[in-house]
Amino acid sequence: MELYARGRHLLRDQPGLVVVAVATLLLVGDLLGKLLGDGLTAARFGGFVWDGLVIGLLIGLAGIGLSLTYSILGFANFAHGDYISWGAFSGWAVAYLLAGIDRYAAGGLLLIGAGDGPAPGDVGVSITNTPLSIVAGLVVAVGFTVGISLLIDRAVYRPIRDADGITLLIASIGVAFALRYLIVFFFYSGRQGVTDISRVPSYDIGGVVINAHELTIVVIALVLMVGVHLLLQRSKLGKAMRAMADNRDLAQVTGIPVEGVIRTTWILGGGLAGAAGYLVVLTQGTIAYDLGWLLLLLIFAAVIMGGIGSVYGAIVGGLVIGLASRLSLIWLTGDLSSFAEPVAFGLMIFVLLFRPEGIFGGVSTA
Amino acid sequence: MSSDQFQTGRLTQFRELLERSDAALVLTAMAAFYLLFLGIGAILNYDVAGLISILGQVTFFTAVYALIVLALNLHWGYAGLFNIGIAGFMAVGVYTMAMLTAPPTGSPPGLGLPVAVGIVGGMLAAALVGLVTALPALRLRADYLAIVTVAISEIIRLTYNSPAFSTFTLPGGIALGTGGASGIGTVPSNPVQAIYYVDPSSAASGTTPIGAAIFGFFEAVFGVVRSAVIVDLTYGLVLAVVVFLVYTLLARVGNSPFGRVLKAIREDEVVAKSLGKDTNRFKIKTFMLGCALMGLAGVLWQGFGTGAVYPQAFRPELTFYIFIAVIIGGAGSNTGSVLGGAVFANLLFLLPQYLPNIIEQTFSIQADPNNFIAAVGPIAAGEIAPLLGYILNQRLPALRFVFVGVLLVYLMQNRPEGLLGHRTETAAAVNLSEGHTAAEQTGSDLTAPEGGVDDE
Amino acid sequence: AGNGGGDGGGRTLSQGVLMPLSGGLGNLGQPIRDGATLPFTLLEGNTEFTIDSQVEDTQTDPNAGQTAASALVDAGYPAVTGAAGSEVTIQVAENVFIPNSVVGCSPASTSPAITDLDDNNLIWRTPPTDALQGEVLAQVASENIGASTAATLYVNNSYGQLLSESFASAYGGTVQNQVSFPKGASSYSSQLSQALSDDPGVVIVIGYPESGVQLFRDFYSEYAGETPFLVTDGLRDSALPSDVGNAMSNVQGTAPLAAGPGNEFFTTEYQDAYDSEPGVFTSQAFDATAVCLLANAAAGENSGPAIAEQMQAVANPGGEEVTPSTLADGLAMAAEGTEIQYKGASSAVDFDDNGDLKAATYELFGFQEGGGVETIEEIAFSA
Amino acid sequence: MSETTATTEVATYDDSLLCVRSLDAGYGDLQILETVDLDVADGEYVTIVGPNGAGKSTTMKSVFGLTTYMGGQIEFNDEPIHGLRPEEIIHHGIGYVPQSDNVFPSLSVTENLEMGAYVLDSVPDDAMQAVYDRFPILEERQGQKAGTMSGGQQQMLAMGRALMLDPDLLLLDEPSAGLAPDLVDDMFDRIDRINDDGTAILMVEQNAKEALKRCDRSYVLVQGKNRYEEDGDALLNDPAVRKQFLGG
Amino acid sequence: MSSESAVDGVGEDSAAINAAGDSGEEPPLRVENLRKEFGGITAVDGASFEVADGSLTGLIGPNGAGKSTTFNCITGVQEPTGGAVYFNGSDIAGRAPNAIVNRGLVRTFQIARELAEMTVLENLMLAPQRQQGEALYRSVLPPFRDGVIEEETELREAVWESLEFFEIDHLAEEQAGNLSGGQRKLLELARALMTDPDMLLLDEPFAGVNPTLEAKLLDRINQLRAEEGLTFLLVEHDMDIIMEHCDPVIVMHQGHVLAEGRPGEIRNNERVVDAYFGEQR
Ligand SMILES: Nc1ncnc2c1ncn2[C@@H]1O[C@H](COP(=O)(O)OP(=O)(O)OP(=O)(O)O)[C@@H](O)[C@H]1O
Ligand SMILES: Nc1ncnc2c1ncn2[C@@H]1O[C@H](COP(=O)(O)OP(=O)(O)OP(=O)(O)O)[C@@H](O)[C@H]1O
Ligand SMILES: [Mg+2]
Ligand SMILES: [Mg+2]
Repeated sequence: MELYARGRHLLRDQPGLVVVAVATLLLVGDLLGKLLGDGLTAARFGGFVWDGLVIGLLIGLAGIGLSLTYSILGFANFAHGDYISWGAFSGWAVAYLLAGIDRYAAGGLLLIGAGDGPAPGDVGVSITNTPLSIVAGLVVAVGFTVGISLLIDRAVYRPIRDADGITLLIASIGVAFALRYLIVFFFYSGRQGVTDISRVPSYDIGGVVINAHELTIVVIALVLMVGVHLLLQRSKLGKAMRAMADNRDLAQVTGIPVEGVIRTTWILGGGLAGAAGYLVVLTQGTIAYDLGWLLLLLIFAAVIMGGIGSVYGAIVGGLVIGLASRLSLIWLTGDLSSFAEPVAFGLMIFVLLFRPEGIFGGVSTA
Repeated sequence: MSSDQFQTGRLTQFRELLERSDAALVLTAMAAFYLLFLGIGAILNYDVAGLISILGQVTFFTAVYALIVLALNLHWGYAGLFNIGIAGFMAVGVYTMAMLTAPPTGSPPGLGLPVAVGIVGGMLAAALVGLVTALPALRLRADYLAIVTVAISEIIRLTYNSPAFSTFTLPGGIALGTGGASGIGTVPSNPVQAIYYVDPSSAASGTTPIGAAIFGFFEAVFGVVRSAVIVDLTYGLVLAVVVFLVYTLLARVGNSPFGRVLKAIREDEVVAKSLGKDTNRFKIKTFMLGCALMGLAGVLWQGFGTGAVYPQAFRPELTFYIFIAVIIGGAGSNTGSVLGGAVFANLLFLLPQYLPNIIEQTFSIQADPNNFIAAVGPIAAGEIAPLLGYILNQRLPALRFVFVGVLLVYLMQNRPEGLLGHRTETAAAVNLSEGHTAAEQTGSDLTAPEGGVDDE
Repeated sequence: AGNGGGDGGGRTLSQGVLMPLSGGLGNLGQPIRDGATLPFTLLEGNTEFTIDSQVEDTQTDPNAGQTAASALVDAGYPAVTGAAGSEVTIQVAENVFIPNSVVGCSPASTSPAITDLDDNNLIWRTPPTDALQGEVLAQVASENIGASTAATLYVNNSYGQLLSESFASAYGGTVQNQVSFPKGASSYSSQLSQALSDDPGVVIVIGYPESGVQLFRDFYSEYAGETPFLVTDGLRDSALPSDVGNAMSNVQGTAPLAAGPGNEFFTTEYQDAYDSEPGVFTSQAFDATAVCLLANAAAGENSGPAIAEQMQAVANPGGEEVTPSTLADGLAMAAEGTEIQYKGASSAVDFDDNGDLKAATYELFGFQEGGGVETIEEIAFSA
Repeated sequence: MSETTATTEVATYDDSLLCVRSLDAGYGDLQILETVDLDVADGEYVTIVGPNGAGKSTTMKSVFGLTTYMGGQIEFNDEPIHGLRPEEIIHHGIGYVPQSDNVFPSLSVTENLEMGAYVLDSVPDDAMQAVYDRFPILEERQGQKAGTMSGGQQQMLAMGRALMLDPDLLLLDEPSAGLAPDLVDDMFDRIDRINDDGTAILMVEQNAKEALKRCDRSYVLVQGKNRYEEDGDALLNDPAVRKQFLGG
Repeated sequence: MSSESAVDGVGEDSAAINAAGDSGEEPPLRVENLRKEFGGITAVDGASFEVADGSLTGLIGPNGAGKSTTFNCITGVQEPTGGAVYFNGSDIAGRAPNAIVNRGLVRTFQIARELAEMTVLENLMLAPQRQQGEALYRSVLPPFRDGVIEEETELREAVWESLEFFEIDHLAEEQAGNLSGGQRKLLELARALMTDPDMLLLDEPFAGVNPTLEAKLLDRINQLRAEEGLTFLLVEHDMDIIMEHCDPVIVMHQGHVLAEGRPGEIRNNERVVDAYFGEQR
């Protein structure tokens, strides 16, 4: 009786929550049925989960930077995806150069095989084969992206620092166009293989195949996330960032060096974007000028789902988006498999309907 | 009065005219664009038919951009609804039109209904999808709404793109389809063809009496045998009329108590509510009206204008182009929207397509290195031709986008309010300063009783 | 416009080229453009005729393609080599070429939908229709590979959809799954796992190198790599194995064979001019331009309908043989009214009344260790 | 009672801490202040009163480098400070408490105070303790999010933050606005004490009666110009001033 | 002032005020056991009070007592956690703000919320209720638009009058965002009055308004009460105003009503002095 009354109450007050709960139950039930029956092998399920985790971590990593700049500078940076792409291209140009300089001309290597440059199979870049060049590439990817972030901030955003968020957002669309097609200008517009898949060892863990590059990514992503967490928790910088997100004018009046904090924000955001872009290529094995742009909407979905300004929100949002886009394939088979991405977007919209501020909205955790 | 003085006098007069009359402003701008492109045609040695064709294209693209920029201005300029799902709403409009009107025997099959039903159906469908989008819109902050709309637009595009609905059967056994990634190629032909051809779907079917007369005239006077260019130009002019009608409609919406509430919602929705306005209803109505117009723009542009519907035409980039156009013109101003559409269509969309030809016409650069290093390498040896060849022959399309991006940044830094956004256009059906004694003498004689329609 | 022809006293032959030089097919389109403009280079200084040409970029986009095509038509080009992607070709044909009576000859669009265009004989193409390739694929799958079950993985566009269908209807065995994939995605794992889920005897992959690289990378990193694969012309890219990073020994493919009498000459000239191997559809592009030029010379005027009327006459059997190496002479003969037949770089170029090739030779190819494509078998086919 | 129209009549103070001369300032192209003169001596307590829109807040902001500088000079401790950025001005020893939105709502009380000392390498413990001693309620509420505190508490927090660097001059823009009467009194008492401890005060107040009662000297600002300058009580008793600005 | 106010007959103690409800005449505003919680914070904790017809009732209390939150709950800007709000006899708790305004209950905001990028004129033109032209079709279709234009012409007159009264007519064409703090408060008040309400809730309307103008505005409020029977509920920290003009006065403390009564009683109520006035005077 008591239960019934409570249930009715819940249904009236939080219909959305009830729908979500019921839908989740149904899906989990169906999933269990599939796993116990022979609709889905544990290995395939595990594969989906692992894939979802890897892509989710990358989205989360890239999302942290977007989230930080979003809350501190007050605008949605549509060029973030193209920072990611530049991170990928700059990093891999160097990784290629180091891995192949003993055998090939520098030009073709620096352009990652553009024109008549050497093929990836010949250069042979992989974490086990050329670990040093991979690490050097990562460092360059981070450094280069930090560089362009700062340069663009100086040239584009700083002169209009006081403009409203929409003006800045539209300027960032301009930056996005310019950056993306500058990649085409210097490199190429297709998709090109980069890593040497024949030299990437993989491990079979309970039927789930995990390769060394994916492991590398997970490790690096986690290290970077923990690093950012510590940096923001332990230093007064994190507080200054939150203060600026609260009220930039007051921060200025208080004596917080506003420009300095903004610069740091770009360094963090750009660096993480560059790292994410570099690592995305490590897992995909291919590189394309629009790789960041293609990820951008998913990253936005993750950031918004997690709540703008929240570092943990971005990470959680990234994981949710990553897992949702992979696990949905359990149900979306055949021609419907093209709906994996719409499912991720749909999920974001759904979350916003019930939590308009995002999962971690209102709680700044930077 | 010396002729010099006379000239400057004329010039000031003209400038004043432009400031006062929006019609003069738009017409002058269009005249300039027509001249520019006629000049380009002349450089490229076009014959009369070619010149008519280029004028037709200028008219067509100006009109379709103006149309959709106007619709966006209603959302963004007036109500502050940050809709970046424009491409999706256009897609809904044109797809619905195509699916309603495509022949049932075609591949994919359609319903074979009359074109008029298709147009209205397309607008209604876009409005309905707008309604569904507006429901979350009511709860969300501007930038969240933006992400939701772009997500919905992507969902729409991916749905049309998906093979799942390539063809499907409705419950009643009627077959219908989106054509998946190959789209719908059997869109009904452009309605203006009915003026000229006996069977509007085929130029070979013979000309109507009007068609015969007009084609005959052009052939006799200008020696134009390509009748298609005349049909295209006609369509452009029809679209210009549509733009005028939509402009009038939106000017009235803006210059009215309705528009005033929209403006208030843009500024502070809680205040609008606390002044007794049912903001949700205003937002929904506005969103639906704007989406219907976007659907219409989709039908007129991607449907009749190009004769086929493909999902890839509705990528988010299209939305950004429209946004760029609205910014160029100045958000909030309808005249600015038309101008912004014109500037974008002509200077950023069409002109770059002709630019390579003009450059090639002037200098011929044979060098054609296929990568950047090969292009810059020779510079050390003092050779600049490879780089130029690389730029012109290999990377000009990419540089066009770089240019668009840089221009956008420049605009945001130097003229964020756009060409006409600085004009404060008071949202009221009458001139508010009038009626007050102190302000009476200023400009009251200039104001037409209809308020904004012509001087917006 | 490269005004070739030097001091020749003949009239001007105008020929446009419309190709995707940027966008999704940009990488594919650039070499095809090179093939299409090679005749201009070869003829320069060797003929009485002045040749006027112009290249336009479709950006792999139907809308931009339409504007680009209009630019060619407005500039007075009566015939155009192009376009490449089937969507763009159809769109441009219906909205620009046909209404303005301009000849379009595509060197790369293989969609069966092009056959049925209501085109006043204005639209032609030098590669065979995929209706044929579907049959070739089916034959190879059952006979050469001996598979009784198959799955298809096709790129989600007109090319992929129709070719997958035409394979499925021609195939004698069971088609277990037809899985579509989007162009340019960053992972194809899920599509692969679906296609492979019922352990098919062969997997047909219809797509372009851009997606192929990713797809085969995903395949080799996640599966043992033993299932036989069959790819189509779109994936006949000698760089594929090295881009993928695998020898791809389980993969074979079918493609229209570039086996015209003039192929050898074409290959050398192409290498000379561009310093790289001719790619897929480059020889078809050469032939498309060559036939249009010949028809133009025969027509005696830069007029679309007149050229259209001569297309079959200059290409189909009967008369003096003209090959890529004798193109200059061919133009002179055509202009004089001599009956000629063009036998090209890709094929003998014999048009039926729909503007399609009457007969085609396909090759079954495989990838070589260390890059390169080798022909395993030639399969002749006639419609 | 002296009506000052030009700089000449303004008494010059040799020991002037803040010295504003012929200041023109505004927002963008819009000029608000016209030849404003202002002096605050070391340890002095000065108020600015005037009708709404007179430019009082603008004057404060101008001293702190937050408006568009258009001419004239501002000297602090005999060094020109016009054209400097706020964080530099803070280094010179000026604290500023804006009229509204003057705390960081999502930061805790302690964090808000820490921000006040951001320009230093580390937060001086004694400074923090001094603020707590002055405003014990803040010590009680150390961990509370500033945004959830009441209006009066926020006002104290804002003042505490400005005091973290122990400035020589404190700019206060309507510190009593919106406070309950007990807090108004309390606030003025606290300001008195801050002043007694040696910090010079420049304050804008609409609660002119109270402000004039307590200050050493006052300026009346009208339409961006100095109108009167006098010690507080004198202004309070001036019938013209009463009528025009103090509501009779 | 208070001598001529409509609540003259109210008895000496607060119970008598409540009696007004018993005497058969429903007061325009009755708040019953109103509650509002934010997460852990209870901002309004069971507040109950009434506002008599035509009165200028004062609502005072320490900072954070819940006055603004009470306003927000009454006017629908926030949804109350519990309790009821009766306006002219019907329960309006939880209704949309616009619905409440339509019934004639209007409020101003403590921190003025001007529509920054609209002119002062537009701000005021927005306020009148039930404008014909707010229907889309009427604004657009020719046969109806004439009526809209006529109505706009009439509203314009009223708006200019109001501007002149509030002494901001020189700012008519100015963007509201460029006004000074005090000017914004004036605009806020003028705009609320333009809605032609039956009852107004004013949240510290005079904070930051200079005293001369303040006196004039109070005169106007009293005039509106006398001539048009408007009812006012006023939050104010300036005790001079409360004592001189308000009757009765309701004192809130920690979310509930601590006391209510005539200003004189309140002044001397020990608990109120403790909680609110402190050692002042
Ligand atoms: N950001 C701004 N942009 C443009 N004009 C402004 C801005 N801020 C204030 N003003 C204008 O400057 C003038 C002075 O404003 P200021 O805020 O200094 O007045 P104030 O004396 O503090 O008045 P109040 O007592 O009402 O706060 C006003 O006319 C106001 O409209
Ligand atoms: N949105 C909110 N979230 C959390 N707490 C809130 C919120 N709004 C108000 N409060 C809290 O509720 C309490 C009452 O606030 P309210 O604004 O109603 O006070 P008030 O009586 O109007 O005070 P003042 O005179 O300072 O304006 C305060 O403790 C305040 O911190
Ligand atoms: Mg002020
Ligand atoms: Mg309050």
